[in-house]
Amino acid sequence: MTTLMSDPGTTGRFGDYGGRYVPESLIPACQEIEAAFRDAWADPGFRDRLTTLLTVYAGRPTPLTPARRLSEELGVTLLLKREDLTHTGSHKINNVVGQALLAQRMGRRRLLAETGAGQHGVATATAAALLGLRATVFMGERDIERQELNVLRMNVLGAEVVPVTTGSRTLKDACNEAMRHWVASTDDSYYCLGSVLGPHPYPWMVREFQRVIGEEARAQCAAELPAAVPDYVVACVGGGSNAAGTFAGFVGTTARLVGVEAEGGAAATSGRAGVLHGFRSLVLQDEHGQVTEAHSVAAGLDYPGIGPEHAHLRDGGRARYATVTDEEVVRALVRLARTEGIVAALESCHALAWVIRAAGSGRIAPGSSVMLTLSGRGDKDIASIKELL
Amino acid sequence: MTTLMSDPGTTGRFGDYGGRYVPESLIPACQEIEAAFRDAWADPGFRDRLTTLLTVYAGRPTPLTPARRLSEELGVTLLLKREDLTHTGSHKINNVVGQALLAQRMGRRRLLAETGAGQHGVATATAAALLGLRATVFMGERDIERQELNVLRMNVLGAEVVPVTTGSRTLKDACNEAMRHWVASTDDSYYCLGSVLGPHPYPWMVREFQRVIGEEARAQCAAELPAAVPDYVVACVGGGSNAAGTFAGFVGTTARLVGVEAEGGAAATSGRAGVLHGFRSLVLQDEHGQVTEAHSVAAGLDYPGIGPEHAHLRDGGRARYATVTDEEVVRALVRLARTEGIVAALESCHALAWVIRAAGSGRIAPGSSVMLTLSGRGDKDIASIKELL
Amino acid sequence: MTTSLETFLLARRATGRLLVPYVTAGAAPGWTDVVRAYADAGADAVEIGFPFSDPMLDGVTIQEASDRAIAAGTTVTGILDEVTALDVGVPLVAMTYGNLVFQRSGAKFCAALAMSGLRGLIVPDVPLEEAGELADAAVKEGLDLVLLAAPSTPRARLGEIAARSRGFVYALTRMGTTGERDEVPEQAARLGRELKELTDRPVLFGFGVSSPRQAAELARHADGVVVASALMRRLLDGARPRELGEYVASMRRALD
Amino acid sequence: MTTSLETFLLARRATGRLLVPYVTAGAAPGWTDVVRAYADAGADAVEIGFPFSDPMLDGVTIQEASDRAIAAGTTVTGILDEVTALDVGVPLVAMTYGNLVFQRSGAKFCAALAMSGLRGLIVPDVPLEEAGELADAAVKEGLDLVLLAAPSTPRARLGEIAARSRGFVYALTRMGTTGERDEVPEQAARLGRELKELTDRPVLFGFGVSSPRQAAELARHADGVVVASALMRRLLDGARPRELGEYVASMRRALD
Ligand SMILES: Cc1ncc(COP(=O)(O)O)c(C=O)c1O
Ligand SMILES: Cc1ncc(COP(=O)(O)O)c(C=O)c1O
Repeated sequence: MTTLMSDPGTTGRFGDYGGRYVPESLIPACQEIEAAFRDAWADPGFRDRLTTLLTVYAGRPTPLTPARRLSEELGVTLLLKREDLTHTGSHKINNVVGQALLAQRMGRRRLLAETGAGQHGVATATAAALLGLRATVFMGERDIERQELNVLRMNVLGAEVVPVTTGSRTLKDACNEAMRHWVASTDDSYYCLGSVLGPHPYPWMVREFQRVIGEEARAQCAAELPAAVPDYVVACVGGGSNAAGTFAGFVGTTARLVGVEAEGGAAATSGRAGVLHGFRSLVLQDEHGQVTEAHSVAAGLDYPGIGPEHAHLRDGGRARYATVTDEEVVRALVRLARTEGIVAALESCHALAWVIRAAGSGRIAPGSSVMLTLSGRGDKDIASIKELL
Repeated sequence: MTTLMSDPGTTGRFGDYGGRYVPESLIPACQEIEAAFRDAWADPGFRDRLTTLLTVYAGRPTPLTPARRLSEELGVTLLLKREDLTHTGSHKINNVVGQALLAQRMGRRRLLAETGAGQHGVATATAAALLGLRATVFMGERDIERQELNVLRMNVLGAEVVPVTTGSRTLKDACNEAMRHWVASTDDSYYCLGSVLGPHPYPWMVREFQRVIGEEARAQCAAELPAAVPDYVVACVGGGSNAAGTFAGFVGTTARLVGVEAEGGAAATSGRAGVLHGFRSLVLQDEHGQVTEAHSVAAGLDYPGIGPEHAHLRDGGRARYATVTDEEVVRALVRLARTEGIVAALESCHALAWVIRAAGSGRIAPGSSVMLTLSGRGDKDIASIKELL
Repeated sequence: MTTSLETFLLARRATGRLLVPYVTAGAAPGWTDVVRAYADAGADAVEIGFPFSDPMLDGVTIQEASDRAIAAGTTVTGILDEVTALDVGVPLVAMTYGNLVFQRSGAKFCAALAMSGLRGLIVPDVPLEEAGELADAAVKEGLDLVLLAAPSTPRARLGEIAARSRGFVYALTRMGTTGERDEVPEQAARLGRELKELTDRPVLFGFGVSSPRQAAELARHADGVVVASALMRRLLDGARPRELGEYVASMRRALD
Repeated sequence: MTTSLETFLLARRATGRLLVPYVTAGAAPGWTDVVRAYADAGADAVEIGFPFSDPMLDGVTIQEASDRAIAAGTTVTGILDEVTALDVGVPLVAMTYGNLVFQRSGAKFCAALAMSGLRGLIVPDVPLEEAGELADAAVKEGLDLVLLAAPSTPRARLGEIAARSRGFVYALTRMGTTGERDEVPEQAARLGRELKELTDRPVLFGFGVSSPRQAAELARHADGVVVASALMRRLLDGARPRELGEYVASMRRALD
C-alpha cells in the first residue's frame, strides 16, 4: 500500500490485516458489492444523492463545538465533533445511509444488520424505512433485554428484530447470525455492516462513508484553530468506524491520532492477530484461539475485534491506541454534562476520559488543541448509569 | 396593535389577551426582564452570541426534509422542519439558550423552570450547565414518575429537580410552584419559562426566540418550492411556542396557518377566556372557573391554556386551530416512522395527524404544499406507546 | 353595615392596631362560624378566600385549604349565598384570583360581591396595570379594591399603589408566598415606613404572620396585620371555630 | 495409512458412492468411539470438527455441539493427542475455522495435523484468495486442503476451485448454513454437473444431507455426500456411538 487510509485494492489488505475470510458462498456477493461500491463512489450522481440525504435528512454538517468551560478546566483547547446531533443520534447513520443507497442501486430489497447496543440497528431500520426497503436486524438475546428501548424503536420503524440465542448471545453472535442469514439470501438481501469490520470491501467502504466526519472536522478546525490543525485527534474505538472516519480526515496532517478502547474490550492493546467475521485483525481470544467476549460499560464497544485498518495504523505507529476504565468513562460523562450541557454516549466518553487523564497528567501539553469525535448521544445510557452516579 | 406577530408594546397585549397578571412582588422582575430583553434584542452583540451558540452548539440551522414517500401517499408535498435534530431533541433549546444568555446578561446565577414531560427541563438544565449557571426545575410528582428518564438526564446535567406535590401534581402545578419560588428569589434567580405563556414579556420574548424556526423554514421553502411559499404551515400547540415561532416566519405570507391541539387539551377550541399563570388567554376550565387538567397521549401538550397570541390569531382568523385524537396521533407516529424513518415526538405527531386527515378528506387539496414543524424527537415516547402499537 | 371598608378601618385604627384574620370559604363545613368567631374575638375585618384551583401566590397551607374547599363543591355563587346571610358586625373582604373575578366580567363580579354585602376585594394577580376596569367597577359598587405592595416595589410605584388602593394597602412582609415564617424581615419594616410616609390609608402587613409576638412586632411598622396561614393550618389540623377565635383573641391582645 | 486423502477416495469411488460423516471433536465424551463407529459402518473418510467459538458457516446444531465441546475444555492440542492414537482404516479430515488455523501459522497447524495422522483439512472461511500460503503448507505436509464450491460460484471460478482443491471438492448443496433440510435443491444438481464436467477429483455434497433417501438423490449428481448436522443432532440428543453407526450404515445402504 502506498498512502495510508487509501484504497486497499482488490485484496482489501491493510498491511497484514483485512482480506476476505468468508465462505465461498459469499465470495460473489462480496465481489459484487465491491464492484458496485467502486462504481458508485466514482459516480458523481451517487455522491450527490448521498450528500443530499446526509444534509437534508440526517443533519450534516454537524457542528464543531468548542467546549469552553471544560477546555478552561483542562488547560487545553477541546473541540467536539458533534455526531450526537445527527438523525438517530450517532455517526452510525452516515454509513447506513451510504450502504442503503448502495443496496438500492444494486436492486436489493432488504437490509440485514447486526447490532449490539442497538444504535446500528436503529440506523439501519431508519435508512430502510426512508428508502422503502425491508430490514432484518440480528441482536443477541442478552442485548435485547438490556436495550429494550432500541428494540422498540426498531419495531416502530418497521424492522424485524431477530433474537440471537447462540453463543454469548451478544454482538459477536449477532454478527455470526447475520452472516449466516446473508449466505442464504444474497439474492435479495444486502448485509449492512455497522463498523469497519467484515470482509473486503466493508472495512474500506465503511471508512469511506464515515470519512465525512474527518473531512468536515478538518475544515472546521482550519477555521477555528490558529494552527489550522489540532495537536490531537481522538476518537473511541469499538469496531472503529467513527475513529476511522475521523482519522481519514487527519491522517495526512501532523495531528497525533489516538483511538481509545474500553479496558475490557481492548483488542488493539490486548488482542492477538486472528480471523473473525471475515477479516484478519487483532482479536481478543484465549490461548487456544477461542474468541472471548468484550466487556465494558458501553455496549457499543463490546466487540472483541478491531477494524483491520486500525491494526495496521497501530503497527505502523501512525495512530496510538489507549484504554480507559469504566469508572473513568462514567466520570467523564458526568463532567461533560455538567460543564457543557452535553450528555454524550458512553462510547464517546471513552475518548473524553482519555483526554481528561492525559491533560491531567501533562501527557497532552498545556495549551494543546484536541479535536474529539463525540460519536453519539447518551440518552440511551442514562438508565444504565443511574446506579453508577 | 398594527402588524400581527410584532412587538406587543409595554402592556404585552395581543388584542384582548396577554398582559401581566402577576402579584405585585413580581412586577419589578417582569419589568426588568422586559427592559433587558428589549435591550439585548436590539444589541447585535447579543444576537451574535445567540446565533453562534445556536449554530455551533445546538445544531442550527435544522434541515427542511422533504418527506418523499409520505408525500406520495398523501398526494401533497410535505416538508418537515426538523427541530428533532437540535441538541436535546426539541425546539425548546432555541428559547432556553436565548433566555439563559439573557439571565447571564442580567447577572442572574440560577435558572428556574417548570417542566411537564421534561423536555423544557432538560433544555434548561443543559443551557445552565453550558453557561455555568445553576438550575432548579419544578416538576409534578406524577410527571416525575412518568418521565423518569428525563429526570435522570436533568440530574446528570447537575440540575436540581423539585417534585411538586400540590394540585394535580402535573405541569400546571409545576408552573404555580416555579412562580412561587421565583417570587421569593427574583434577586439571584431568573424564571426561564418554557412556552409562549406567562406574564409579559414572556409570550412575546419566547416567540421571538423561537422565530428562528419560521425564518429558517421560510427561506428553505423559498428554495424548495416552486411557489416559494407553502400552502399550509402546520404545527402542534401545547403552550404554543413551536407554533408561534413557526407562524412568525409565515404570518406575512399567503400560507394558511394551522395549530393542532390534543383533543383532551384543546384550549383554543374548548377553552374560555381566563387568567392563568400571569396572562389572559383561552383556558380550559369548568363552569365555575376552576382550571381543569388537560389530558393527552403527549405529555408536552398537557397544558390547560394556550399562548395569548394564539388566542388573538384565532379570534382574527389568521390562524386556525384544530384537534386530533390520541389514536390518530399514535397512528401518525408509526406511519412517519415507516415511510420516512423518523420517530417524531408525540407532540409533533399531532400536527402530522391533522395533515394526514386533511389530505385524506380533501380538505387539503391534492398537490398542495405543506410545511410542518417537527418539534421534537420521539425517543422519549417509545416506551409509553409500546402498549398502543 | 353601609360604611365603606376604609372608613370602618380608619375609625378602628383611631383606637388601636388593626387585625384582619383570613379563612378559605368552604375549607371546612361551618366555615361561616369561623368568620363569626374571628369577629367575636376582636377582628377589625375578615378576609374570605374564594378558593381557586391555581393559587399562584399562596403557600402550601392555603393551597391545601383551597383544594379541600373545591373538592367539597365550593363555588363563588355558593359562597355568596352563605355570605349574604352573614352579618358579623365587621366588614368582610373577598380575596381571590383573576380567573374567578373575570369569569363573566369584573363589573358583574363586583356587583355580586356588593349584593352579598362584601365591602372589599383583594386579587393578588391583578396588579396596578391590569386593575383599571376592575377598580372602576369596584368603585361603582361601593367595594374597596385593595392593592398589594411588595418589598420589591420601587418608591414611585409605591406612591401610585398607595394612591389607588382602597380600604387599606396590603403590604407584603416578604417576597415569598404565603406561609408561616419565624423572622420579621427587615424589608417589611422599611416597606411599612415608606407606605406610612406616602399615605394616610391603613397599611396592613400580610404573609407569614404566624405568632402574636410577630404580629405585634410587625404592627409597630404599620397599622396592623392580616393573619392567614397560621389560622388555616390550625383549621386543617381540625381546630374548631372556638379555638380559632381564641387564637385570634391572643393576637388581639398582643396588638393592643 | 500413508495414501493421500484424494488417492484413497478415488480408489473407493471406483467401487461406489462416497460417504463422509462428521463429528465435532469433544462434543460428547468418547467422541473417538463415534469416529470408529462411522468407519465400521462403512464411511469412506471421517470429518472431524475442531470446535470454534464463532462458527460462521454452521447452523444451530453444530454451533451447539461446538459450544458444548469448548465448554468441556476441548482444545486443538487435546484433539490432536486423541486423534494420534486413532487408526480407523479410513482417512480423517479436519474441519475448522481460520482463527484456529492461523493461531501460530498455517504451516505449523498443517504440520501438527499431519503429525497426528490427519489427511485433509477444510477451512470454510478461507476461500481461494486467502488460501495461498495455507495450500502451500498443506502440500508440504502431505495434507489435502479441501476447497468449497457454492451454488453462487461462477463457472470460471468453479474451474479454479476444482483445480486447486485437493482430496475432494466440497460442493455446498445450498446457500444457507449447515443444518437439516428436506428438499434437494435444483441448484445442487446443477453445481454437481458443472463440477463433474470440470474435474476428475471426487465431488462431495455437503450441507443439509439429512436422510438416506436424500443422500442417495444427491449422490446421483456427484460422487457422494458429507453428513453432519443429521448426525450431530442425534449425538446431542444422546445417541450412543452404536446408534450413530447404525444411522451411517443406513446411509451407506442407501448410497450403494
Ligand atoms: C455512539 C457510538 N459510538 C461508538 C460506537 C462504536 O462503533 P465504532 O467503533 O464503529 O465507531 C458505537 C457502536 O454502537 C456507538 O453507538
Ligand atoms: C417536542 C415538543 N413539541 C411541542 C411541545 C409543546 O410546546 P409548545 O406548544 O410550546 O411548542 C413540547 C412541550 O414539551 C415538546 O416537548
